[in-house]
Amino acid sequence: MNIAVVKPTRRKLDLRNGRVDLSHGAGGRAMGQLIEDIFHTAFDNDWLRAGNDQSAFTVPAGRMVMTTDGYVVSPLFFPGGNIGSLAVHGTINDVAMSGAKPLYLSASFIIEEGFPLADLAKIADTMGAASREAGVPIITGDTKVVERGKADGVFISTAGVGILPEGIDMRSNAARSGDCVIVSGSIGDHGVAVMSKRENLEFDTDILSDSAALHTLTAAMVAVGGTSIRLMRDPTRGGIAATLNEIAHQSSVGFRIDEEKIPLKPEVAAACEFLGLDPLNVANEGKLVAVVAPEAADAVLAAMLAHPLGQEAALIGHVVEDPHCFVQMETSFGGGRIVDWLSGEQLPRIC
Amino acid sequence: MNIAVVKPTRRKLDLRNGRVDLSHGAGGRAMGQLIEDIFHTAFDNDWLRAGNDQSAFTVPAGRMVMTTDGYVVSPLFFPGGNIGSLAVHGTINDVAMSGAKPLYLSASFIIEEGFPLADLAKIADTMGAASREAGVPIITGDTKVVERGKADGVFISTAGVGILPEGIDMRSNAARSGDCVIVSGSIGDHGVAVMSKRENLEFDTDILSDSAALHTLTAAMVAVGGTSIRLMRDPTRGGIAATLNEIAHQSSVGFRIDEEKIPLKPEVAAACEFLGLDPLNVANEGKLVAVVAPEAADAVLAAMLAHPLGQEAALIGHVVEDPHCFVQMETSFGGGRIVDWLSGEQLPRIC
Amino acid sequence: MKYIDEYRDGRLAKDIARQISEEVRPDVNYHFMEFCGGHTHAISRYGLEDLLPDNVRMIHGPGCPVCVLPIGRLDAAIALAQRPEVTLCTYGDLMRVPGSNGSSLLKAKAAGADIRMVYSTLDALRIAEAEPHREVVFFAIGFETTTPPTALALRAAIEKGLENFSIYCNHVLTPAAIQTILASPEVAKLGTVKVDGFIGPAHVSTVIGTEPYDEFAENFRKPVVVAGFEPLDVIQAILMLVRQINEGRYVVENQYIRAVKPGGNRKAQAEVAEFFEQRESFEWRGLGDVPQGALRLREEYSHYDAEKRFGLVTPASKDNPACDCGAILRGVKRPTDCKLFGTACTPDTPMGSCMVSSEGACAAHWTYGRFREHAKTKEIERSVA
Amino acid sequence: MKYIDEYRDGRLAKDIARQISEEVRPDVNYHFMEFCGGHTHAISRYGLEDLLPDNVRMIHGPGCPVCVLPIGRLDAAIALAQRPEVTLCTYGDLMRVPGSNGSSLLKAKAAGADIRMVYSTLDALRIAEAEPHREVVFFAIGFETTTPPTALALRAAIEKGLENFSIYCNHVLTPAAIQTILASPEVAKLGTVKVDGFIGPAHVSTVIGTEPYDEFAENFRKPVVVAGFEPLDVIQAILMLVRQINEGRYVVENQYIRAVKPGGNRKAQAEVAEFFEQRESFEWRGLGDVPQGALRLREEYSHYDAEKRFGLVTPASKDNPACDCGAILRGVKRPTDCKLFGTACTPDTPMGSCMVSSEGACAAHWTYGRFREHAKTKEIERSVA
Amino acid sequence: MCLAIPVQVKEVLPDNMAKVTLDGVSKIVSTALVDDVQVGDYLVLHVGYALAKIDPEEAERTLELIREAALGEVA
Amino acid sequence: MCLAIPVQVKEVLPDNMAKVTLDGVSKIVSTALVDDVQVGDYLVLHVGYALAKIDPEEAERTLELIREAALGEVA
Ligand code: SF4
Ligand code: SF4
Ligand SMILES: [Mg+2]
Ligand SMILES: [Mg+2]
Ligand SMILES: [Mg+2]
Ligand SMILES: [Mg+2]
Ligand SMILES: [Mg+2]
Ligand SMILES: [Mg+2]
Ligand SMILES: [Mg+2]
Ligand SMILES: [Mg+2]
Ligand SMILES: [Mg+2]
Ligand SMILES: [Mg+2]
Repeated sequence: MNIAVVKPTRRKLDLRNGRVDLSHGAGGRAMGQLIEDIFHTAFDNDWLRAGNDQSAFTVPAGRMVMTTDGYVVSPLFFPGGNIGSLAVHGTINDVAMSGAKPLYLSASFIIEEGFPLADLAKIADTMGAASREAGVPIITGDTKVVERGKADGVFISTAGVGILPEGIDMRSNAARSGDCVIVSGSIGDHGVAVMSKRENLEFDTDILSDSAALHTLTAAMVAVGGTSIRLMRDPTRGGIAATLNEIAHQSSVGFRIDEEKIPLKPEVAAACEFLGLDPLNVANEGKLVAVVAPEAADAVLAAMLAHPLGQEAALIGHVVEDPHCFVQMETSFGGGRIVDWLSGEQLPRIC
Repeated sequence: MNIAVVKPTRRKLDLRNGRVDLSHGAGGRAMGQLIEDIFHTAFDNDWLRAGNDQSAFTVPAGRMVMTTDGYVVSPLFFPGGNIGSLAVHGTINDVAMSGAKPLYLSASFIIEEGFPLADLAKIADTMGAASREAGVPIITGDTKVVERGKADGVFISTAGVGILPEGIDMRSNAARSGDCVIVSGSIGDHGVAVMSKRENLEFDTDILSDSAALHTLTAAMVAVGGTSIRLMRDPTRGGIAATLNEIAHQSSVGFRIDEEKIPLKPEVAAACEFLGLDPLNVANEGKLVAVVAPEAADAVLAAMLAHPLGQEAALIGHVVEDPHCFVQMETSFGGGRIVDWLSGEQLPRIC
Repeated sequence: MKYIDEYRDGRLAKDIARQISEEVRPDVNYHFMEFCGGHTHAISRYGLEDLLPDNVRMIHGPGCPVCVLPIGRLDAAIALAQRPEVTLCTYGDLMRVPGSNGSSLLKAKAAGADIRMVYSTLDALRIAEAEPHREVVFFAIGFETTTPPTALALRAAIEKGLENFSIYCNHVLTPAAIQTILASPEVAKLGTVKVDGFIGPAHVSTVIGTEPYDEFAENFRKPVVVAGFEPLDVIQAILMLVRQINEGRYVVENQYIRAVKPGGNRKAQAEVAEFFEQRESFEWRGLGDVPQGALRLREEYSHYDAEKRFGLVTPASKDNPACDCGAILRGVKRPTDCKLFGTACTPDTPMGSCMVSSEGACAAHWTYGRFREHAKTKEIERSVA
Repeated sequence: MKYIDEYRDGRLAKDIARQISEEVRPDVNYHFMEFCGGHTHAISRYGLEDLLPDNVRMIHGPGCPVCVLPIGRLDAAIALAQRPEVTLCTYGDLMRVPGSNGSSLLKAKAAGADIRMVYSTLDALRIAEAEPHREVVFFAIGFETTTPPTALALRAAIEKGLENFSIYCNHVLTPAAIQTILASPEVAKLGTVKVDGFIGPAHVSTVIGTEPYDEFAENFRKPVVVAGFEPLDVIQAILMLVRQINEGRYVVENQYIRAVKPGGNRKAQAEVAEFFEQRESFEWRGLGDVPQGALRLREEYSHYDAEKRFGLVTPASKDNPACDCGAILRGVKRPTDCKLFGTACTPDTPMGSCMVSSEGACAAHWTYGRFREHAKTKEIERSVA
Repeated sequence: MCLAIPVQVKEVLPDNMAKVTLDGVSKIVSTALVDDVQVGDYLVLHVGYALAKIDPEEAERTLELIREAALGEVA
Repeated sequence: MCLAIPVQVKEVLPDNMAKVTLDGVSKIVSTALVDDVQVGDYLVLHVGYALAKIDPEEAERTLELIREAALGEVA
């Protein structure tokens, strides 16, 4: 028996000039092709190719963590990365900040009608590369298309799961008076890199986003610091000012930090002067803040300095008792000041 | 020592007339308050209240599944539910379709500036109720706010994880000639309920969305069917037409189904006549399609009929050998026809 | 569903089919053209051809307004929508129709043109009222059924003083097209297309009535049966045509008498006459220029005529040379005769308009009927093996 | 950063502070008003008050354009932005300023008003060019520094023929305000506010020069030192003021000589004079009506004047009665004197404009300095215990 | 293009509008093209407008004819 | 409102614009309010416009005065 199976010719997506249209989100063949040609190609793993609505994996008994973040960065492409690298790194980092080893990611795309297929492919390729480099595959995903004017290019929500080493149980309320505060490198690079390309703000600088997956750094830290690491946090939105204030309130402590010890690139400082911003409020995507028991601080810092992503790590201050939960900073000028959450959105100041 | 701690008065969110503004997404105190007053209140669990960037849980050794979906339904509120119930049910269902027991959810919100706080609270409350009813807590989340005109009210991406019973390993390519096709209840209810409230289409009907978490139904099915259940799928976007075509292509088989056996509410049929749609293409959110080995079909169907969410379950057809992977249907008129994917978006036809 | 379900009874259909088989003369081939896409859709959707004896053949006519729209006019609509000040309102059916060079309204929308899908002319009016700064153009296409709603929208726009509303009129006229088909060389002289009788339009006839068909029946000596769009309506109409042929009659009969009156809907006719007049000639895809084949806005309503308001020029239609739509619309070819059918051309990647509209012959066959070839192939293979 | 870092050397600051401590007369209290919010910000940001001897007290002046904008004019701007045809362009600083009844531009934007934050008047122009169907209004506020950029934008709009661009002018004049303060009963007669000298504006002075201050120094016998906004600039200016007092001098000195010329920037002054003229009187929040306290567009440019173009009426300002901004802006009270400070009123939930702008006295103290009270409380508690 | 369905009038509304229904689904449509619309009437509905009334007697007669044809009776 | 920073001119552009820089960060700004702008000049930049030139000698002299003051010398 030799039945001629005539199958529709699979026309290739026009990755040069094509655009996402509503049919790409409608659950039909056009959507299947978009997912296959762009996402499966970029993420390249058997979980996705199996085409199930969920993916399975094996875990040992123990404690796991789960996290999610939505990515809505504008512009989508910026020096040092794009929304895709953020969506991978950011969620890996949120897993890693617990001390866990990130295992798998999911990715949900919400795409605006008209979005260039070339840009979508570029973003997906970046995600694939970031996920492979980190060894954390994207095993399940979803694609929605909304009408023009109902989104902003593309939004990505990733979720991540990881497994915790035995005994590790970091909590945001674990900081205690006397603990050391360590930052893993220079602050504000990401926010400045993004703002440099924002419409109406455009300025030129060589600063790149610091977007990076920090799980190998945290693994190295946990290896030497173990339970002496009280907690770790990646200072993203709101910068280290927001992170320290959050920890202060969650742990009911205060901080004393030293401006001079905080790693800061001159170009970032200069860009902040241009924009009237405080680098402490500016977002990072490849940095972490760790609160470490004093006896382990040197070892943890040494482990960080020995890691490529912690070469500029620095001990920037200490946890203090403070019923007001103030984050106080000794300025390089010599005076004291409070470091507060930013109020409202981070906007260039005129005043 | 008695230091007077003057703390800022916490002004309550104006849940009656307030709106989300850009400061609610900026990582400062306003965001913290939004998250606390709306999401923590609605989802009500200690994981969220701990305020970490990720949440931890304990699992036994074994196989797990992970899934994600983005929810962009319009309108956000519709008869029988809202985007929040969908975001909980839909992701629980994608976990459950593997035969797994859903454990935890994450939720990522992308909110348009100006969205009424009252609506956000209503959506969050619905999610909280749906998650509690299902016994699947939302343990971690994220909130982003984008400028007016850059989203459509609110988008929600949820991810879910679950554990697989030992030995269960359903795959989309597992359907074999001779298998039975079972649908868990009447089709098209969700899509019709949503379209009935869509601008320019408005029509009146008592049809409610079927939005429901199906994991107790799938558990009952797996309990009697075990590995005889080849695969399960929830026929959401594209309806059962899309689901059957996907399975046919993934398993390289064909289907023969019988139109008369497919449960369909008269109002749904009527609404489809109004709109020029085929109910087979219309979305469901609380139904499943199962492909079951013939020897177990009766037992599985009986288990479904005994479950509140499967009372109208029906065996609607069989898997057949077919190199063309056609889904063929015997119509109630008596003739044969193909059931195809819908091309383009599901729009009311004039022709 | 009253007036629907009773006309979808498969057993009755089989009985009538048996009756047809009994009544047809074995030595005669019966060729009937269903003019309307609505009938084409019903025939494919319910597999009516399977029920008919081999010597009764249905020929799909050009009765799908989406299919007969010349590419040049679609291109003009796309260009119009691309103007920054214009909001183009269109029925959803047109969104995916391929224009020149792979364009379509769907792609133009994705690329930024303000194109809104509407369900009714009322929606287009509502948009024009709500957005007074936009130039809202209604992309009016359709037969005599959709023209009265366009006329009413225009009346309402004038009454409301909506200066930002206009109409890109592509309304076409059924009788003119039937006339052209019957007078065409293929039918009249060459005999390459044999048409022994017509199934006349269902809903078009609710508006124009049955009288306009009398002339053709008389002049061309062809029976016409106006029929509803449900499968029993169609099969009964076929029986009625067979009987006329057998009896040597050629009159207009009305199977759809529950909704169609001989004179049609006078009120709707008056609305149309108020605002529209016949064009001397209009291109129908497949049929070429059809004398009196379409309507345009009357001179006094030029202000609302998008063609005049925006100085639209209709580019010459560059049909895709590999697409056989034209021949299919004339009944000269069947979908499966097209080399692209089912390979390069599917509803997901349509190369021609007949593959877009569910009333198009290619789409109807693909969507509902394509398993038949394969079934036949199988039988052939089997008989060969 | 050249011209920045060298003026932020904390050791030098301490040395100068020591010098101030040595030079002040123990029996004299020195009260200096820094007019400018830029100085207020520097004093709080760098904790300069900690360095000064107890008998040198800084009084925060009204030099923050956001803080002195009357609520009525903000309300008018919000109402303007709510018009469907209007796009209001504003510097980001104004977004969170509370208007009447809990309103703000941020909330109006969230509720649908088309409000765009701009970094420069050039951005507002660009919007007007790109969106010719919108009425683009630039919400112009600021002192003599921001006025020339507004003038240039207006010149460009006229040259480009941008008919859809206009300006809601709230530009105010520094010398008039200093005059009003010095002549106020609190300073001049009642003595409830003691002002022994002024730190004069940095960047305002780059435009207007130092000459306008000569009159005050002379008439009111108060020394004025124009100073840069870096901390060393400020502390040196304080030393210069102490020395003038000690020496019984009252002249205008220029600490910021690297950027400020006696005559200022003539070109900028000419641009302003071309398009703007003095208002007879203008309400400054806290100071009340200030004669010649602000600018408006000249008659011949009324077309570009949003107040005229949209017939704006400025509602009477309903200041929040619990908010002490007014008194603080006059130097009569300090932020911590306000009952709402740090409880109901914080930068997240500002009750008054002084809590919004980082140059506002309340915001500067909250953001940088509020640990000091608590530190003092602690010391008191300790000494009591 | 000529998709149209039979609906029943439930309520006659001002401005030549009517609420019509099909099996529990109702919608407001224009009846401006049809004269003398009464509650209970069946209409042919197309793109939001009623194009014609359905004559119940003729509908019954058509069904009769169909049944007769099925039985092999010639009308 | 009067936030302004010292920037150096890197390139003079047409239409009274210039590319200015501060420690590796550069931006295009208007110099329409300042006469005779040259590459190498330092400007006070405010809301996208240069308001004044910075006089390097005066800047140096100010620093001298500050240093003297710190040493307790009266100018
Ligand atoms: S199959 Fe496609 S290309 Fe061929 S005639 Fe039909 S529409 Fe045209
Ligand atoms: S603390 Fe707030 S309410 Fe009190 S004066 Fe300052 S701004 Fe006004
Ligand atoms: Mg997270
Ligand atoms: Mg994060
Ligand atoms: Mg999905
Ligand atoms: Mg984090
Ligand atoms: Mg999923
Ligand atoms: Mg799903
Ligand atoms: Mg987050
Ligand atoms: Mg699913
Ligand atoms: Mg347009
Ligand atoms: Mg507005």
